[in-house]
Amino acid sequence: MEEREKTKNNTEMRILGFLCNWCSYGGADTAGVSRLKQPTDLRIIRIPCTGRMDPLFAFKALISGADGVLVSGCHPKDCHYSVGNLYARRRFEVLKDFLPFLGIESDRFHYTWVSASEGQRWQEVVTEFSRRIHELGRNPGFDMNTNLVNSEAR
Amino acid sequence: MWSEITKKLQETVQNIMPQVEAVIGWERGFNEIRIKPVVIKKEGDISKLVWNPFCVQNLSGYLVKSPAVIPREGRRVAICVKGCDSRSVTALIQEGFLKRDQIFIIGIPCSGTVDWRKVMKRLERSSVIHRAEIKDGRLMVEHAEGVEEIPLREILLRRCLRCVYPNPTVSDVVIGETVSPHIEKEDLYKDVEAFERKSLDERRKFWAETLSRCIRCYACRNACPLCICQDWCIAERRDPKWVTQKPTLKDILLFHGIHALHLAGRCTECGECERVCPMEIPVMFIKEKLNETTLRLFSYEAGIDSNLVPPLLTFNPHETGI
Amino acid sequence: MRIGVFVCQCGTNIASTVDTERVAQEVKKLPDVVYTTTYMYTCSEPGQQEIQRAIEEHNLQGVVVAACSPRMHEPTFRRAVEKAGLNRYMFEMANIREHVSWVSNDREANTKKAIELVRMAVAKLRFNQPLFPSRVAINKRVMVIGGGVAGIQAALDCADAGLDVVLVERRTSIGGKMAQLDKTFPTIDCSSCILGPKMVDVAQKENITLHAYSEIESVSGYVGNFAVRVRKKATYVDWKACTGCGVCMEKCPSRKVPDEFNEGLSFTRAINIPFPQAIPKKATINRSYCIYFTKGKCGICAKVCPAKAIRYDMTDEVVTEEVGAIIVATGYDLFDPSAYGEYGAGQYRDVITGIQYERILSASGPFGGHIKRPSDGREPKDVVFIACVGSRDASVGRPYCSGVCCMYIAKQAILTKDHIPNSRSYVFYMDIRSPAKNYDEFVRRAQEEYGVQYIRGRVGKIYPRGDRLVVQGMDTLLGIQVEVEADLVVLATGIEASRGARELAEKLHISYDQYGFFMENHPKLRPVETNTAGIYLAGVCQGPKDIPASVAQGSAAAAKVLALFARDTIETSPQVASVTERACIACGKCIEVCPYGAIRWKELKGGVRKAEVITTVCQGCGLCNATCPPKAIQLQHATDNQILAEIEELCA
Amino acid sequence: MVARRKEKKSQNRIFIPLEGLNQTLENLSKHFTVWVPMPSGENEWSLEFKPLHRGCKILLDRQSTLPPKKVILPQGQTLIEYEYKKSESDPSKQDLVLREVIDESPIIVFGTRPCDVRGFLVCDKVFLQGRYIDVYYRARRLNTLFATLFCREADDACFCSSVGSGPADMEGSDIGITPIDGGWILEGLTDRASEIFSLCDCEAPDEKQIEDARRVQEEVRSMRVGNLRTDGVLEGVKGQFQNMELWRDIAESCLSCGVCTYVCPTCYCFTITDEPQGLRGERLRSWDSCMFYQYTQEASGHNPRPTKLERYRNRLGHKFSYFPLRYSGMIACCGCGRCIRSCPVSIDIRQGVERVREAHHGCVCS
Repeated sequence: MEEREKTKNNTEMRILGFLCNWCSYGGADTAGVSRLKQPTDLRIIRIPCTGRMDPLFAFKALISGADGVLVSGCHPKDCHYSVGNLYARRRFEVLKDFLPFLGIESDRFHYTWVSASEGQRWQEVVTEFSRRIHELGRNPGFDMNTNLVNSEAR
Repeated sequence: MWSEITKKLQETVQNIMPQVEAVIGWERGFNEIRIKPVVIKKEGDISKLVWNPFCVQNLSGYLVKSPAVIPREGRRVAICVKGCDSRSVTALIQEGFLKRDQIFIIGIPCSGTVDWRKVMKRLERSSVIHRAEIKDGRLMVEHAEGVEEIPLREILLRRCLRCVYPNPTVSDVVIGETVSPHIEKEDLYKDVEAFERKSLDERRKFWAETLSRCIRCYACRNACPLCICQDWCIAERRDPKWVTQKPTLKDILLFHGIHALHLAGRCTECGECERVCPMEIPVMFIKEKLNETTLRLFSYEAGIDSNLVPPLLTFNPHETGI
Repeated sequence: MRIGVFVCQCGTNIASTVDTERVAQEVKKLPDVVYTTTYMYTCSEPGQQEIQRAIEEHNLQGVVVAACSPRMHEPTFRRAVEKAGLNRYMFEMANIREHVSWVSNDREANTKKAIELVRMAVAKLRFNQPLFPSRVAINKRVMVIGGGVAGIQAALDCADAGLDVVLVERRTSIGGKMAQLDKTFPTIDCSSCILGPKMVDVAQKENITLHAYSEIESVSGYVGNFAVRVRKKATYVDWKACTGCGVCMEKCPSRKVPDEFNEGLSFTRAINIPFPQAIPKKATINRSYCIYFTKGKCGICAKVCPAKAIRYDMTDEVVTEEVGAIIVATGYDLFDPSAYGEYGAGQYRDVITGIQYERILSASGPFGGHIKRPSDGREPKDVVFIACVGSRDASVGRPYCSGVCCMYIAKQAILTKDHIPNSRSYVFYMDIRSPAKNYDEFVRRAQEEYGVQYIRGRVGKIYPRGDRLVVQGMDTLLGIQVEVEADLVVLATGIEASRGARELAEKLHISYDQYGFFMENHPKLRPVETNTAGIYLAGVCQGPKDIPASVAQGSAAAAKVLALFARDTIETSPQVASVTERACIACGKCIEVCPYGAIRWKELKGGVRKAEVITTVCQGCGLCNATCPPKAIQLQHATDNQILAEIEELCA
Repeated sequence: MVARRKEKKSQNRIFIPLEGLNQTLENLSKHFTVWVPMPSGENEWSLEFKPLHRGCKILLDRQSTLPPKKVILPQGQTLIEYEYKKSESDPSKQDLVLREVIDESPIIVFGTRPCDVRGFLVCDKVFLQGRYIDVYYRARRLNTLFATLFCREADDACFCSSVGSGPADMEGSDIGITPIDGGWILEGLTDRASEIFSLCDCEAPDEKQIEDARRVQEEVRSMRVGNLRTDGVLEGVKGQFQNMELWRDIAESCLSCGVCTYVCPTCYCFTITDEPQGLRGERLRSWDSCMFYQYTQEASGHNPRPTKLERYRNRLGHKFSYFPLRYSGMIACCGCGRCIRSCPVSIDIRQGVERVREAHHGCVCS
């Protein structure tokens, strides 16, 4: 947390991207190769498949101070592992529906499908998601690191 | 009324005893309003069995959690279930933890079980309870400081007040009359809906305050018949290290998130998690939300049809809007 | 762990928008990092040597390279660290080029982002474990899907090298689009004359099993060991008995069957052999036109067949072929020009497509090689060719160039002049694309020797005038409206992905682009490999190309298969799931979700069951890991601890 | 609240009127952290000790669900904070900087019951006696004062009188609280009390109030809470150690949760973990429970207490046999009954003890 330095304009958001190795990571590469300019807030974690993506990764990130979590994989029916993303989308949808119940904006979690050839689409996804997160502002989260038991100030 | 059912229950067990390894039921605990689970293995113990609205525990976990009673070849284990408990049994069958032909299900329609804390709250001062009796929908408690009469509805557990499956959904024998649910099915998630009408800030504040009481005793987890990780829950382990030991809200919330998301599409709303919480945290409410979600998205209710696969353990390529 | 971090400048690719020096200085402060440096081109030979030197000098146990995408150079650097004695999985990459320097010019933000990406890589690396591959035997049979020229070439090359080849063709004969062509550019040699011998070769090779009139049902397995279920569609003729004599076809009373091979310009019979050079040369009944099937009585073919080969009760048959590699060469289809209403395709009979014109030109075509108008059989005098019909036009969803139309228009214009010396040809074009050997010369010949008139501009409208057609367009060079009266208009319809390509890709677990062309692993360096090991591409299924390029790819794909099969076993990636047995609660959820059936029960003493991964079958998707509630099953190299470390580095 | 100021003089008794409780404790909270029993949540039955805040609801009418254990043994306690300092010139060299976290701030726990304080007397044996003194525990323990109620609120689960204590047991307490009509009499039991009283700004009780208090105390002293017999258990546990049938009978319905241990005033088991974050980190001591499988999981993979039966045996055995055998007969149970009351499946440790006794005496006879 202490190293969460901000850029000059103080506006960088903490956005995590979980991208499947086969499609979306390649799509992000394609966007790079094509020099398609994107906001700089996103940090990408490479996973083999969206099927690998336990919703708890996103959940943990969001309660640990991430302002947004973006998951992207192969288009449905085009999964490198054939069905990983079909399982994943159900789990993601449940998480998305669940977050607001705890008081976390649903939009802070977004999942989508971008193929390795869709550099431009990746640019659009990143731009739009970053814009939305900037609009939502910092994730107020919970007073996460409050030491509850030692707390004498309650 | 309860003594009649108890009597019938004992008779039934008497009859099936030769074919079963054991009978999992309830017996009187340290006072009249505290009942505890019992495993009957010999005929002489059958008289311990009771049934009344204090039989709060869902016993189905004992069928699968170690050291569980495993029937020998060709025999079965008998278990007493309320409506809600029967769904847990079905869910366990669904997920392959149980074989239907290895268990004998004694179903008991249930019109609600009592929250002992609500009873204690009605007493002037905590004191020794001499006698408790339920008659005409009212509980009469005779205790050291006097007598208290309370309408039953006022002391039922929250889970019971929103129960829509009061009658066992699966059973080999049913004891007692069919009862009608407290609420209509369409009202099942009205608490969830009401809560969701609050602002995000209010919701966040509610959970921050409520969950900050959690002492991480894991009773909610261990009482859940479908929390099958038992001793290997990732909330307790260091490898992989999901949760730290730090006494922070983040770690508490993460534990409850793990608990809830692992039960998404599997929870049968027996409410044990909430009932057993020593800190009175409405743990089930989190799962109610997830059940509302899975019902809406996948038209799925856990523990109803033993042939279905829980929605998050399968997929549908033709699903749209997801 | 002692970690070294190498920050690549990639010339100026990274260094121009990322302060690599600062990245190296900052990450030096991280736990376990004992050495950091920057380098101009880390992937270069001296760059790799620098890593190896540092590993030795600083006794490094793990290496992070912050450079380009791991999809680019991860294998390079893994080899490099391995040479210096490290396990290749004690290496991580931070992608600070494609994901950082190339997508933003904000040097400050980029530098910060690069630092954080390296921090995440270091955090992950601290949980890395040395991993070791296992080996699995290769089934040295290869399947080629698609019997066009690319597939034929691939099949023959593999067969020549001694491999068993299974060739699967959707139609009743191999040959593909090339078999329908009259001549080929730029040499004007006869298409079937050069393809025919190759087709015959296929039929004669004993080590080629041909499944014609067959489609892929499903594919399972993995590189070295695929099992492909092939649906052999019912032909209602026992091909083992059929001699291809053609008597049935002659006697068949159902004579109004549009001839698919002739692109609908003529009729064939309900039982037919598609063209004289067909391989296999066997008859097939077209059920929807057969009187026996439609009306319930006829049976003439059965009566006349000397070989008694007719089987009305035949049903589809599914056979399973086990192969070690698959070459996909499923070709293409042509754009449907009715999307351009103004051209009147389908409305005016004398507006035809390029491939129809090929059939008209062909001696085996509907008019015996005489150029006639489909409408009245009259020989045309003025022929207009329109280029880019369904190519380079985003408005019809085809922004790409089909690559061959400019050339085949030139060829067809030349042939027209050869057939009808007093004819005049006009070509409406946008640009002329003729970039291969002898191609531009060929187009010039059409213009200069054959007097084909090239008009640069789009056609706006075609409408009839008498029995002729008026082509109205713009000559953009002269800036004037032009109008050409034509007897015949040929639309150079573009190439599009083969119908069913997407479905096939899904069965094969390979990717396709937005137009349905299959994705190669790398557009330049791995043009015939897919992202799925053991599956290769050849020909137009990967993207528009001409015959020489398709043939070259056929051979290239064959070479890849031969390289794969040169060993008896292949290394399987150790990035597979692994079970911590004591934490396994035997819930079986991993077994239930595994797409590959790679997890099974293992019985321990006392009837205790645990999940067990069949490492050679596991493909490393990690679905089991995400599903396992106690996380007893962990995907190696993408374990919970590794991913959590990355998350925490950023969020804690 | 209290209108007239009294001249400062050493008092040994003060009277706090019903409506003056919050104010009095707020006065104290200027000098001490004052922990009081209050409801867990708005509408909850459960009470827990929390630091006093303005206007909080102090409830002395029933036992708290959680004992005040956490005042001295927090559920998670940072023992050491550490940081690695990397050398600027050679990043492979680093120094370790440690900071011990010892909390010596003064605390008053108001409204404890004899069983609550008894819990600390048990823990003291572990943390303050013998060769190793726990400095973290000691720092808090020595700086904490207890104001304890003469307890009249026993219920079915209580059995303090059976384990060497009782509802009027003031051992370990600094102040005795006697509830009387209209308020409470506070009585100094140690010399630290008068200092507290001087800060309270309260009046001394009148004669009638003193008499009332005397009567209440007498009544409480005469109460015997619980009738558990513990004779023979000391040896019985050892004798029945291998009798798994017995332990199955006792603990078959146990859920292996940690409620009993976490609500127990005498359960002091903890685990120590390092929680690193980059180059910094903390060494944390947190509650652990012998009812958890992971508690005895050994690195080798072996677990000496693989099922809930062995674990329950340990809990009962530790409290009624191993501990008293080690610490001159002191039973490591204060009889507060919390484990019984809060147990999700109503397991009654008294019944367990009874069964062990029966089995033991049965053994001896046969």
